Amino acid sequence: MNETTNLLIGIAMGLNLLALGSSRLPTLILAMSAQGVVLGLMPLLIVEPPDWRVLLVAVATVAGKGLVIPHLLRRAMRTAHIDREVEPFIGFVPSLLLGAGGTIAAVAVARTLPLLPEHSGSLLVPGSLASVLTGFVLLIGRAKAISQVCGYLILENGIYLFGLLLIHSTPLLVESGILLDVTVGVFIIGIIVDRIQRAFDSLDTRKLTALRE
Amino acid sequence: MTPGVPLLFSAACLLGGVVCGPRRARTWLALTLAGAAGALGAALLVLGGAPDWEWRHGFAVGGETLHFRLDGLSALFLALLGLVAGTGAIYAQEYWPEAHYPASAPGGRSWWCGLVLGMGLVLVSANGLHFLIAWELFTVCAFFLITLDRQRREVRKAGWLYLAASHAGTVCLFAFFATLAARTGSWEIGPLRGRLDCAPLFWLALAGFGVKAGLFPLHIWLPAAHAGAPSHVSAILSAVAVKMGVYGLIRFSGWLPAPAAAGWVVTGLGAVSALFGIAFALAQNDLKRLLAYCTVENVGIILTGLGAAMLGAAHGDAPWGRLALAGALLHVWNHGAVKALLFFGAGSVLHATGTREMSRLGGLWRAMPWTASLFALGAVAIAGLPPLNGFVSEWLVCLGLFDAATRPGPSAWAATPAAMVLAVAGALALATFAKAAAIVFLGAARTRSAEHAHECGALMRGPMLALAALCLALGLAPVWFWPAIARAAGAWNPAWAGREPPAPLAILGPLQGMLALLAVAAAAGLWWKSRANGWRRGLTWDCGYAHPSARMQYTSGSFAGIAAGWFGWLLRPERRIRRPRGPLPAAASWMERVPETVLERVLGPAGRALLRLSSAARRLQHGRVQAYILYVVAGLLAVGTLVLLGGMP
Amino acid sequence: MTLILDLLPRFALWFVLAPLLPGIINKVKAWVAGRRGPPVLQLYYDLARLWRKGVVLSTLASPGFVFGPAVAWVAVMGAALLLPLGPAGGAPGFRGDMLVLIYLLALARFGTAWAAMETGSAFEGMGVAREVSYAVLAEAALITAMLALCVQTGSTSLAAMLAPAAGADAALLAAGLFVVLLAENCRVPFDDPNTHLELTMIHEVMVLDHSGPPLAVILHGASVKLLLFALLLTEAVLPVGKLAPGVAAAALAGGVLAVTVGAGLVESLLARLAFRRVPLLLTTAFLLCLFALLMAWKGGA
Amino acid sequence: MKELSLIIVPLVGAMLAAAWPGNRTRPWLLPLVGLIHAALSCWLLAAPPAAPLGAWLAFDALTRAVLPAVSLLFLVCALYGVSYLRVRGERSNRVFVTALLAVLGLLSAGHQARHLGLLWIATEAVTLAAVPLLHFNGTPRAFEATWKYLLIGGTGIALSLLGSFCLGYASLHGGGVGDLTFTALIAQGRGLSRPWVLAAWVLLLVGYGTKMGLAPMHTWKPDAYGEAPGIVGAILAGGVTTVAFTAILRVRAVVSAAGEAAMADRTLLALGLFSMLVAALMLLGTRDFKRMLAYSSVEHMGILTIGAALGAAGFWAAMFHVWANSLTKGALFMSAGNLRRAAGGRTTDEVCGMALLTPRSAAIFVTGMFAVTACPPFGPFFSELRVVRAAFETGHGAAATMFLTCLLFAFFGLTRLVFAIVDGRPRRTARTAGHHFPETMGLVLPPLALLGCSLWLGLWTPGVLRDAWTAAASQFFPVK
Repeated sequence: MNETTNLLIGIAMGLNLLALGSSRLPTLILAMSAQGVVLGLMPLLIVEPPDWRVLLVAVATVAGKGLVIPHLLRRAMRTAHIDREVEPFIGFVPSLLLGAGGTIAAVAVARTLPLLPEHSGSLLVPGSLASVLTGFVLLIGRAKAISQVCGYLILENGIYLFGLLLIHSTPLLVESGILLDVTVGVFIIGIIVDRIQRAFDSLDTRKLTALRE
Repeated sequence: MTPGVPLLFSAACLLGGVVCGPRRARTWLALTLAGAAGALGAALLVLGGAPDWEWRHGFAVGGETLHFRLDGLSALFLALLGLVAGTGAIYAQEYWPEAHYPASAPGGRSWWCGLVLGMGLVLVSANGLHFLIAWELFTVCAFFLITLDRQRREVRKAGWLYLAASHAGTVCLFAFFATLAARTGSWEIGPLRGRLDCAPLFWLALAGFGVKAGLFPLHIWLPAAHAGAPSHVSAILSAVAVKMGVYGLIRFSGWLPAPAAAGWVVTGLGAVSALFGIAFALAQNDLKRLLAYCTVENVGIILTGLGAAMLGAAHGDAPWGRLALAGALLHVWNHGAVKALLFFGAGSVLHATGTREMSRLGGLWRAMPWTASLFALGAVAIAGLPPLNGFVSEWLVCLGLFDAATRPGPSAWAATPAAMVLAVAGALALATFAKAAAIVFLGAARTRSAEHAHECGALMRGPMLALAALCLALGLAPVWFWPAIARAAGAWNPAWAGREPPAPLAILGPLQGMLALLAVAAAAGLWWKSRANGWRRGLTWDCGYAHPSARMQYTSGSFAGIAAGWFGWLLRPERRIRRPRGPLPAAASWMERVPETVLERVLGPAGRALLRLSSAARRLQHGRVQAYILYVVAGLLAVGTLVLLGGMP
Repeated sequence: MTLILDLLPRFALWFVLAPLLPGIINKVKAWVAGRRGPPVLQLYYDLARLWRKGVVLSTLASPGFVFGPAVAWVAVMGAALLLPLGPAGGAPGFRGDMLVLIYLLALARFGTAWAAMETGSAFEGMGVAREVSYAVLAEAALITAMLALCVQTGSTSLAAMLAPAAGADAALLAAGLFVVLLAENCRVPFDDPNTHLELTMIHEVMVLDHSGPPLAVILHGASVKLLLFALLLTEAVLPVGKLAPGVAAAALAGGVLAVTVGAGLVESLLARLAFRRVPLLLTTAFLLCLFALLMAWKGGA
Repeated sequence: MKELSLIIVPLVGAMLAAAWPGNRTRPWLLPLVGLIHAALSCWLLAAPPAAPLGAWLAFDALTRAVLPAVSLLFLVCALYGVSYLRVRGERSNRVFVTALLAVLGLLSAGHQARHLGLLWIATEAVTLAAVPLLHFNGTPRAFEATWKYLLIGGTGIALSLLGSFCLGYASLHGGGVGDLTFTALIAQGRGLSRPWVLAAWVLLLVGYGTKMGLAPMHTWKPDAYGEAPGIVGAILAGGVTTVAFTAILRVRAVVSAAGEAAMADRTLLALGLFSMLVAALMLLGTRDFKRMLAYSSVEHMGILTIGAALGAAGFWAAMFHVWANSLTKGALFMSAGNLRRAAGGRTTDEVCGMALLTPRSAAIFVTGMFAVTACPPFGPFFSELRVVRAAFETGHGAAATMFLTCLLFAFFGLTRLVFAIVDGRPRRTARTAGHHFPETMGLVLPPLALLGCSLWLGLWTPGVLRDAWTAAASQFFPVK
């Protein structure tokens, strides 16, 4: 199964680069949600045969990350009448370079980490690290609130990917709790984004610097 | 009677004073006086020969059971505390009455009791934790007393400076007591002369207590606080609160083994304080600032004595060390009494004229004969002139130093320069107080407010008279007070216990008495003779000036000019001069301000550098969330690096 | 009682002999200048006349104007009585009496300063400022000299300190003490007792407004102080304590006379220093005494 | 059962509040629930239940040592909240009360969680539940603060999730089953895979450190505390941060069992000292008295962290400091809230003379300031002194020196700012605002009560608390 999962992880890493390189917000959202869907399917491949709890997790993830959250974000984007990241703090080319470099570094670092034999050939760890890194680059480098939310979600995706290492041992309660928290968190972020849009009439975080020393 | 009874009574009265202070002025006065009398009584019991009072109780405060101890040394300071607390309370009735200060007088009464209580507890605490509690209690009470007149900006600034400096000292004491506790395994404090590993802690104590004691260059808070505080507060600050720092130094230099260099350093710091303190005092124009700097000088004298005593103790308990220690201890009393008297006098002047600037005063003796003569007495005493008390203690200290200088050995190398410095400081003190007393009280009034001054009332005069009487007694009959001093010296170093006074002190007393008697007789005789010869009043001749005006008089700045010029490198006076120019010159002026050099030239720039650093750090908090997340990542990397580096053996 | 019986004659001696010294100085100056000069006993006449005269008091002055000189005189006399008169020894004679002596001189300074400040006159203020300021340096030199003597003899009592002659450092000590004598007694080159330019005076300008008995007391006190310093210098240098009483008395008298004449000669040959040079000279005196101290130390060690 | 009630009662209360119709009566649910919670936790404090070893939720020694402080703080805050919400009658308090009660329940869950995943869930849930509290004022500034809180807090919490996974993997790799209960992890001890333990420690420390507000992850704090109502600040600073702190302590126990105690202590010490340094520098210059409290909180989190790095004595002192800091800081936040509303401003440029305008709140504020800067005889003095002593005992003289220096600088900053606000003459605009905002008993007594508690805690620390702290210390530092 390693080949299939690795393929999927490879796609997710590619999506990372797409998210980093695109100036259009719809593309960013698409990349994020597609990554969410891809990762959501992964447990089905890893656990064989997929039992009901894995199925539940997969469905919830795909629904949450693939449908609900992108929908929320698209709505916010439409009300704010923006579809572009105009002046990012880290430009698109440097972002891409950072992302690519980060991915290579992730692969390199993952080699040095001691892994169980069944994980040794897998791209799980480098993929996870690459996503986390991409998430950070987006969080740090983008000015629009929506881009940052996407960045945060990609970061979460990376962690989710890492969590798959433990899928056999993590109890359902914990897993679903984590999932619920993430969903509620993103939901609340969505609400706040909406409020910010109404209060500031913009989603540009450059305007959110009234609180400073 | 055990000293515990009056002490407990005193504590109860003072607590009552704290509670009823804001509402009932008369009850408060009665309680404070009773409390002060109780403290004084307990102290005199111990000093008079009762055994040390030690009291433990299982009741725990802050996790430590109560443990109090009143030995000779703490009793010495406690007596001074009782004296000044009582006289100051009476003085405040007239000086800071409710009628004039409705906002601050009620609070001031409570803080006063709190201050006295705090200092009393410092003196009797035998537990480091409780010592610190009491220390901070009195520090905070003193802060609120200094800022009683908090509507004035300068007072607020002075108060903050005091608080900040005190806290810096307290932080050193935190370290001191915590290390002591860490090394001994208990918060209890007591004689630990055998614990040689505790010797380096003395440096922490020196820094911590030195701030409170106003040791140069840690004295930065002292002038502004003393000048800005109401005069009764200045009096207790200078006479007692500053002495708490001295108490701490004496106490822990006696209980802990001192490092080898400690005696040298304390002597040196004391001498430096004495010299520089009085140099600053001489250059002041503000009467209360002058007195404050003079406090630095006197603390310097005390510490010179203490340093010599430490040297003596380190060199086989040499007898000259005992002399110097006795002088230092006696000087604690002498300076306390005299400085309280002088601050009361300065307060009386301030009360009558509304200004502390000497260049706006003059000729006050006519309106305020009591204040003038009592201040003059205080001036003679503080300048260390015979036959008053200041001389006795300075003489003892100097005698100790001279004795040390005449013995061959390394301590002579410390004692000789110290003796010379003390002599110079004495001469400067004479100049300072000749100036202070003369510019304020003699000659002609320089301003209208000085012209229309009035004498203070009985409630202010009474405390001054009492203190002046004490100064006389201490000066004329030092032998009476010797047992107390001997007791305290014995508490410091058991090898120096013993009640018999040193031989020369027995002679000095009658000598001083005779001198006083003769001086009075000669003064009376000359007065009588002049009157008998017939006198007439005329304008000051002044080599024939027809219209001497008050503005032609020598001012405090011109008086101090010569000697202050020698210390110009230290004092760095700021002058704004408009010289007369041309044949028909416009108005000319000369303004001079003597800044607090250490504060304004050293700590000021350091503080500004710190603030620049702070504003640089604050710029990092600029409101962009992206950067904040970068900080998180940076934190992650930093912790990771730390872990990786630590992982490598 | 014996103490008083001992003190009284010494007091009389000081009281009577002291005014002689200024007269001698003036005579020396006159001789050097080729004049006849005032009689040696001139000061006695002046004192007697002043004592009988009335007093003019400034309207600003308080009783301290009269008390100050009296206290100063008592202090100087007290200091003088502490000084052993060679064979007669020091009457009270106790450890640390040399400090009392120094502080009594300080008290005297305070008394005269106080009285001068009473008048509110700028001139007198100027004089007091100079007096108390230069005293700082003079006192440093004096205490160093005392330290040198103490170290040399291992004692802090005047009687013991002054009995033997100073050792190798005698010359240094004598020079230092001589400068201090000139400064403390306001002689040339520090001050010019004969000048009439108020701006350049120290001691004389302080007593401008005094008259009658108070002025007499001040002048007498000044002469006692001069004698005191002359005697101190002599005793520090000569081993008067070790001589037979008669010889010692003669040595003392001779020494004092020599010092006085020396002062007179200095006064004739030198001009008054500019005020800004005064500290320099006093510092030199201090250094002389300091070297004496160092030599005493070396001798001791 | 009582342990679970600590979690269930507030959550039920929250649901009740969500459904409660009356805007005026709803706030009374706060003290009601608070009282029940406080009673329960005090009961449990006095009579600790047996903590089953493998349980996911247990009232163990650490919970016993810390949770009652949160409970007490919440009770007093709730009482204050009733008066506060009456003043703010113009806004609906449905969400506010619900969220506040939910925070309490989730906090209790977080404190009792003995499973890494559960702990993470509870912490994240607390973070999310606090969001409506932060933007209660509804101003743009409040939304901005909430945004930063969410984003930075979210990042931190994500890191801690990653850390939790790493620890799980450490167990797997070491041959375990990946059981994330602390008992199991500690039992596995040196069997845990070392590189993964180290990675987990870094991530968890930074992650929970963000929640706790350690520098340089503290940046959300001044914004959030500055914009939230005083009572929310008090609960965030005194309650939420303690959950993160206990989480770090529990993880440290695992790391220590894995044989990396020295490394963990070194990082804790470094992070704590850095936090103190940053806080001190910030305090020296800040002009906003509500942000000042946030920086002071950063400083005290640093103190806790340092205490945790100094062995059993330091741990004991840290437990003490949790209590002392929570209670004292609570009083400061509430009185600062009063001052803020009476003055109509928050920086020294706008506010002065508060001693004349709102004398009681100003007095409490000044006293609290002295208390929080370690002036005796209040609680923080004793706890901080014990930290210093522990540092000297364990040979960390340099750290103690830096600790004291930072305390001193912080004191300079705090006193300067506080007295600038309290002294002087009030501005005219502020004077009129003051008339609209009288100091009622309900707004003055709660902070006063907290100060009283702080005093009482310092002077006469109850024996049961000492026992609880000692028990917690011996749980983490078994006597050899």
